Amino acid sequence: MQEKLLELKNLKTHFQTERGVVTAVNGVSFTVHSGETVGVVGESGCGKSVTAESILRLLDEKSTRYEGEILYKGKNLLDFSISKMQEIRGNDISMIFQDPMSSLNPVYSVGNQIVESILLHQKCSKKEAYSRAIEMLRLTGIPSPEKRVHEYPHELSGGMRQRVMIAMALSCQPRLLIADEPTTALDVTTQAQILDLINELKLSYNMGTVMITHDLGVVAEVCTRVVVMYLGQVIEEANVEMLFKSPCHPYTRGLLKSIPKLTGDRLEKLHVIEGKVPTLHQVPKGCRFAPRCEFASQKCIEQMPELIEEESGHKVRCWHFKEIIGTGEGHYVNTSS
Amino acid sequence: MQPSPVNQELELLTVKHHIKKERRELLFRRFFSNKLALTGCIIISFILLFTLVGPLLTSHDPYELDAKKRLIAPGAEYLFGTDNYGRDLLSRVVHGAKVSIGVGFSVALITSIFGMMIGLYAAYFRSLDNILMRVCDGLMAFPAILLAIAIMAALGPRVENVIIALSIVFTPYVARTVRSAALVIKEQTYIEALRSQGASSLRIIWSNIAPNVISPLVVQATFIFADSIITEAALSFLGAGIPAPAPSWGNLLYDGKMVIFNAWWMTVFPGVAIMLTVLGLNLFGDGLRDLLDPHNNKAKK
Amino acid sequence: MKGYILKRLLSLIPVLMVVSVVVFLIIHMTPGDPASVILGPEASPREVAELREQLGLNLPLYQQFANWFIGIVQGDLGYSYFMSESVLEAFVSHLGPTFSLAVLAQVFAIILAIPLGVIAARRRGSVVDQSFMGLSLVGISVPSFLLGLFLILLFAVELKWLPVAGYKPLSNGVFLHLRYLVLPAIALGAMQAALIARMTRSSMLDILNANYIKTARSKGVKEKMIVYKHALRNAFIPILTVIGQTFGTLVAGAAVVETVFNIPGIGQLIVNSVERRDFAVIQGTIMLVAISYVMINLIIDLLYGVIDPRVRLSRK
Amino acid sequence: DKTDSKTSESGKKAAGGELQVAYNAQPPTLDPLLTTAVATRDITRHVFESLVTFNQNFEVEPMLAEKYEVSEDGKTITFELRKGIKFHNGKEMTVDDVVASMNRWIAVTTLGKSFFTKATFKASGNNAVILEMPERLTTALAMLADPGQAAVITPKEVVEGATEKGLAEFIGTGPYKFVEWKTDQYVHLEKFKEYQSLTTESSGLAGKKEAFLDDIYFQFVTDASTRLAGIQTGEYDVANAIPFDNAEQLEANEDVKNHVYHNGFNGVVFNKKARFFKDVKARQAVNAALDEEEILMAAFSNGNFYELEHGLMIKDQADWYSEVGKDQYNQRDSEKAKKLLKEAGYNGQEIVILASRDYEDHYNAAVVVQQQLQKLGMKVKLDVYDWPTLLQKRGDANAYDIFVTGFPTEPIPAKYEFLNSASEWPGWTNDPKMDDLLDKINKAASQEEAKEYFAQLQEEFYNYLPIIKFGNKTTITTTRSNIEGMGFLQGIILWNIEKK
Amino acid sequence: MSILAANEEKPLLQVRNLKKYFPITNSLGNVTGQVKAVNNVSFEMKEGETFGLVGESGCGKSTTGRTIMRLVEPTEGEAIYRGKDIYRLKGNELMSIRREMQMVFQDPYSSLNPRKRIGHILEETLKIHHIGNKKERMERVMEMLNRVGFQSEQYYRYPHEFSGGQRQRIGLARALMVNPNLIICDEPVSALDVSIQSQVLNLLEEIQEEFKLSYLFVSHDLSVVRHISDRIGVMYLGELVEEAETDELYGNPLHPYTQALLSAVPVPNPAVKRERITLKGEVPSPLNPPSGCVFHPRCPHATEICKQKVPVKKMVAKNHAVACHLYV
Ligand SMILES: Nc1ncnc2c1ncn2[C@@H]1O[C@H](COP(=O)(O)OP(=O)(O)OP(=O)(O)O)[C@@H](O)[C@H]1O
Ligand SMILES: Nc1ncnc2c1ncn2[C@@H]1O[C@H](COP(=O)(O)OP(=O)(O)OP(=O)(O)O)[C@@H](O)[C@H]1O
Ligand SMILES: [Mg+2]
Ligand SMILES: [Mg+2]
Repeated sequence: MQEKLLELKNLKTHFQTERGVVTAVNGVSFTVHSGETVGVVGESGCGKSVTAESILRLLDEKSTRYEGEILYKGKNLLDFSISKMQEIRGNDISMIFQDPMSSLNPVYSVGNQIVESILLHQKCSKKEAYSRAIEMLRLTGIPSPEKRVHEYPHELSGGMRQRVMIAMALSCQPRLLIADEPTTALDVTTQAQILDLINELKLSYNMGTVMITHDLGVVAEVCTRVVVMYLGQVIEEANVEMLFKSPCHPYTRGLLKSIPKLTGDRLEKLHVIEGKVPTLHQVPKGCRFAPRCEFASQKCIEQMPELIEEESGHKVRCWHFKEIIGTGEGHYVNTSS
Repeated sequence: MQPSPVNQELELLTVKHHIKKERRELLFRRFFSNKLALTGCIIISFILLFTLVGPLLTSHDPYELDAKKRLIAPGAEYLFGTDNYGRDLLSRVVHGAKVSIGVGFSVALITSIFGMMIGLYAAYFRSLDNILMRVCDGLMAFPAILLAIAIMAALGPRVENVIIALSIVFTPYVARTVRSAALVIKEQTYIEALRSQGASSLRIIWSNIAPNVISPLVVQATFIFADSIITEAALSFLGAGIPAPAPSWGNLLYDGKMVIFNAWWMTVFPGVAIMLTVLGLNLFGDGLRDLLDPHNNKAKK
Repeated sequence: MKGYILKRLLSLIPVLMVVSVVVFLIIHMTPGDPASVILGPEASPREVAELREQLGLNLPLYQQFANWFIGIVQGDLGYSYFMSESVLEAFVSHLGPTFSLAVLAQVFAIILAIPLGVIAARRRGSVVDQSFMGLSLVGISVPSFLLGLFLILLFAVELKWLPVAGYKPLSNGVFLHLRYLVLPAIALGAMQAALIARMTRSSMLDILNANYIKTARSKGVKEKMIVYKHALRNAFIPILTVIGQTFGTLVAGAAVVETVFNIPGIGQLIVNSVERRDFAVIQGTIMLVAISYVMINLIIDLLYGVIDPRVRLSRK
Repeated sequence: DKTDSKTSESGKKAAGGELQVAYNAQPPTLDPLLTTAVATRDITRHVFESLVTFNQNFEVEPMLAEKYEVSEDGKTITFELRKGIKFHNGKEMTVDDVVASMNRWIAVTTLGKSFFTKATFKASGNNAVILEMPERLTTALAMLADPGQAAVITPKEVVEGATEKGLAEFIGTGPYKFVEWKTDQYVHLEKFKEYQSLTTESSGLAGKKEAFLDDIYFQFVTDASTRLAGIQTGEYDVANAIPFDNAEQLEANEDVKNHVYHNGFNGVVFNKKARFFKDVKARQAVNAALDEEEILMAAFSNGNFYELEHGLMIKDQADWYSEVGKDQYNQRDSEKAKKLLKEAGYNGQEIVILASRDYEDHYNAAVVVQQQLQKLGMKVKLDVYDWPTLLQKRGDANAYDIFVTGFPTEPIPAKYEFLNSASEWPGWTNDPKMDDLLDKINKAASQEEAKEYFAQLQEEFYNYLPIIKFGNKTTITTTRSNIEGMGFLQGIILWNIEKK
Repeated sequence: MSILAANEEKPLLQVRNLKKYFPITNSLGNVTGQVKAVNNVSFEMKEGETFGLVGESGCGKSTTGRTIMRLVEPTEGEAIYRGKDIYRLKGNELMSIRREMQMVFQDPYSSLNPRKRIGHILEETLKIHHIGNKKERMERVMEMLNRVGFQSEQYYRYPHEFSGGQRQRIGLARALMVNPNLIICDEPVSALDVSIQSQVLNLLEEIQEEFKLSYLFVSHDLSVVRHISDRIGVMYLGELVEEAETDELYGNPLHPYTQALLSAVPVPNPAVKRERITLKGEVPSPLNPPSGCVFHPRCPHATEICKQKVPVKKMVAKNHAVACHLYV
């Protein structure tokens, strides 16, 4: 068993908004071991990015409040002082942001930004740092990196900026990588290259990864375990084979059904999960998915189910999952090509 | 789970009602949770009240001279003391408020409007930039004093003319500040997005770039407010400001400077009055800025 | 970029043309003339008229303008009625003190104001913020003639640390030079500092919420570096603008402070010349000041591009 | 020329140091002939000298002249020059220099142009010049001694080198020589080592002049507060024009001394050419109404700094002083004023007073005058201008009714421009009676006769009221306590000053 | 009938030889080189059609879109929309064309004004084109919010209060507000989870049917592109290397790059391991594109001719064009 790198225990993140406090992350718990890739999937707006940013305590201090525990190698990051957090950030834990466009500083060249990160955590000269930055850019597949390092973010394409972010995050060989949709702006060949790169690092440095993504193909390919979130909560957690083979939660099942296919009739309407996600101001009192769930009963509407471990390593938050499994038809994804 | 059309209609209506209410509430709440703006407002209203009602309350005539009562220190009879002509300082400060605040506000307002216009257009249209900014360079070179004397000579020594002179002098400053902020905003993707939607330059400039330059504008405008109160005094000293025995905070300060060694009250009271007004205005400005700042949600208990 | 600079420099010509006409008209519209000032209050109108004639002030306006303008085109800014110097000489001899003072005041203002503004922005709403901003309000609303006087009273009269007033050129040694400039620089710089601090605070506030600040944090960059390296540079364009402006105003005349501290700078030159209606000097000085404004603003505009690559004005 | 060693050979007292004078205004020029400006007068008197000059009581005494002689008919005056007088450039003074200088004085100055155009200066031998006048001019000597636009003697070449902008070189015979004028900063004077002092007792501008100090710097410090601060710290040794309100504070300071000097008077000048005060009754109304004490108090803040005085010539000028007109002065009779006003036909028109804040005492007085006239029921507007504007505005008869200004103590009545109509000085006095009396004074056979005429003139002055005099004013010059020998006569005198 | 036929003949948008080069300047502002972001791209779009654009990251897809919208001026070429060359239009004409053409930006965060509430952001488009009164506009905004999966209550939120995917939907909703004819969608669904993605794709299709809308659809998700596009263009290094109808392209990819691309799609099934064509060699840069065929340095089938001669685009099958020396 690998060592426990990161353990979230009942993490809650509250935002102060104009209309009062909202809880964007509501009691999330999961564990990442070193050398392991945990995928986080879920509805858009369910709190994946907020969870990720909470881990490094990056959210706006004035309007955010955290609750629960974020244990990194057994120590609670929420108790750390700012300066101690600074040591952890970038060096032990680094992060790739979802939004590469606005996450790069527009007034510094991309090289400068990568080099800064290298110089912060590694003892080397500026020149070495630059060649390392160029190397990183090359590894992420950016053409003529020695020229591109001197360019400014606004001169790069979306995918290139994303790769710059990746290069920056990987430049210091972090122990834990939090990747928030790292490849959305990348074409599949480049994406494959990046995933390989992450994989390599994982193997050689025993890096743990939290991979937030919508691309279930990517999940299937690189993740060992998957956490499914819905409206601020974890609703299902399983290792990747189990999840794809026998998803328990109706939401997970809906999700898997919605994947557009590479083969078959492309004119067929795509499957959707009916109903709308409630806003954080009006979360249902019972099961949060109940209003959209075809299996919902009175109990679901009234009582919030707990996340229970159904079999070893497979947790689910549903009153009716046993019945649901019965109706399932096995693999939810077609095996294409 | 699609609701029937009637239901939908109804729902939409209630939602709309709800939203409208929310909008009002939001504005209200934002404003009142904004302590800065609130305090600023209170101070400003207090000063305005002081300006309007004050003259009725002071028992002494601000113009009444009495050489025998020169430079009496503050006390029961003269709360703020008397000036070097034996005039009651309190009533002079009260009466001076009208001129000073008038000049300050008008100049700040006029320069803000014109400066914003010039700055935004210069930033947005490359072709206009060179012309407008060169005009500003030229204007900046004119010393306020010369301009004021000339304008007074041409149009006569009246408060309006002081305002004109000062506005001409200060507008380029606002314009440059606004332009500088707008230059950055103009390069943002959301401006590009607006262009792609077919937005006219008028709309882009006024409803999208303008709100983003409010914060530097506010800073600059409050500065000009204070500066023009003080400059007005320098001008009236040269006879280019407001006509003589009429008090203004600035010329009270100037009078005070002459006797600074033996009558502190003559500089302190008008000085505090200016400071208080500037404070009020600044708080209000900062508040206004916060009001437009989407990130302004302090974690309240 | 070279083309841009050239274009900007060429635009000086129309600017100066317009300024020259306007300044000439303004000055001749202004009542008062040098003759009566030279002759003093007891002079009779006849004498004044005679002197006016001697000085060429009785010529029709267009002719006076033509004479002056031809001089300018030939690079001759004219001759002072009062000083035994040409306008250019007078300007140059007054420029030294002003320049030293302006630089010192600006340095003082920047060193003081930017950290102040930054800290206030970071601690937005805290006691620190409020007290800094309160301080800056004092800076804005206390006129420099009063502040100067207070400084004189405190540091020169009471503590006797520094001289009351006057100016010693750099040739008298750096130390003496600075000794005389410290107080005026503070008096001048305070107002600028207040403005710069407020501008810094407000534009920092807009930046501190940006995503790239979050990125910098995630890299483990120290708070200080985040603020000074990442945020400040993004916030710097408006700050730079006010710095440029205040520098411009300093060069163009910190007349009040120069008077209080008796420093023979451009500000005094302009004000004194206005007070004695030394037409040639006013006209010439304003032209030169206009040139310096154009230059300062050109430099500022070029710096915009250095600070923020997106804002390259030289770009087509 | 060899450079002198540091210590002076003369074996008098060891000369001491430099004197820093904080002076309130910068001169428009250093050519004394060209302007009536006070700054020019005060600075150049240390550099230049004239044939005759005034002692403390405004009596004429010789300076560069050894002696002078007035002929019986009063039409010629012979000046015998002192010998061995050296100019600052090392040249010895000759009759040619004197003639050239005096002729320029006639050609350029107000007095010269008004009274001496038909007169000539001629050399008489190597050592005397003769002034020949077509008619008797009793006051001629006083005019030549007058410190304003003083009849200074400069070398002939310098006179010839002068343009319409004035002298190009400032070379005189005075105890200090001109070194440098840094505009807006200072005028630097240096001790003239070869100065030939008179040995007579020093009084006013006359008599013995000794330059104890090596250097004098007239620092132009326009800001009164700065002069005040500087004199307290010792940065300056002398500071002039100290604000009256601050005198008391300095009094308490042991390091400094205040010197209060007579310095002419202030008054209102009526526009007698047009508008309301064309009517003498109107002027009388104002005269009846004014409370001079209140005005003076506002302007000078303290009884020590002004004097209620009706006379145009002050008591020191015993040759002239007259009690006539005292009853007309400072009447404070508003009943009478109202009556006169009615007679003058006042019907609410606006009265415009011009004043400048460049002279705070003028302005302060103007504010009080405005107030007092308003109390009479007049509608009064106070237009404050900067000084050059005021100088121009006061020349426009249709633009104003009154302006406030100051006058120095003049040695002879003729120098008061407001008394004669020929000068067309703003205000435009036009009173044949006064013109006639002035003429009589100038041509009087003796001083007693002149004094008699002057008494009549003063009486007529109070009838015609070209101006209203507020009272005598003073000026405060403050020195450090270690400064001794400070003098004053129509301006500060810095020779004979010692720094202890 | 004849009109329809004529309409069918006339394409909605014709892009001809479009080039966009960005100058590279050094710190002194001197131009030192050019990024050939779009190099000689031509294609056509019919009314009601969806044209998918795929390709390597940085190959110039967004730039193509932005140039068509004339957000950046092209270096060369023309884009003819309904018979009018967009690059020759001025002032009002350009404005009115922009009502018919909308764009969804790749960057969902920075394309929303952070100081405006999203209701206002959406309403702004209507205001720009003077559509409806206040009440109607509000209704339309709320309707649109609902359609892209929001609650009406979210009208008064600021952009920063939304997650990445939510912002992306707002950007899409904004483009849909004015019923345009052509939408350039630059990765409109990349940040959405599959279920919302389906919802949005369905919405796009519904609207397309309803209003005969055309999409220029840029995406990296090949299954999404496949689902929505009628025809697809494959871009590589600023050039359009292959163009075909969707089924044809997926069934019979011709260009080696297309083949590599399709082989690299990850499969959402952990049990399946796919055979991926890995592209070797240095990634070429648009700063100095390789000679001959731009793909040759990485092409597994490259021959001598590929290095020297630029391949021309040819029709190799019905509605299937490719620029490759392999298909002569
Ligand atoms: N600063 C904030 N203030 C208020 N609410 C916020 C804030 N940031 C995020 N939220 C809300 O928190 C919820 C979770 O956002 P988050 O960004 O974590 O979503 P996500 O799971 O990353 O979604 P996506 O896949 O679309 O990126 C959203 O509903 C969003 O509206
Ligand atoms: N403003 C600019 N200045 C200079 N180069 C630019 C600019 N914008 C884009 N480029 C360059 O143009 C090329 C194409 O960029 P573009 O954004 O069109 O790529 P893309 O196909 O959209 O890529 P992605 O899929 O990564 O978004 C890139 O090499 C990029 O660096
Ligand atoms: Mg997210
Ligand atoms: Mg792109």
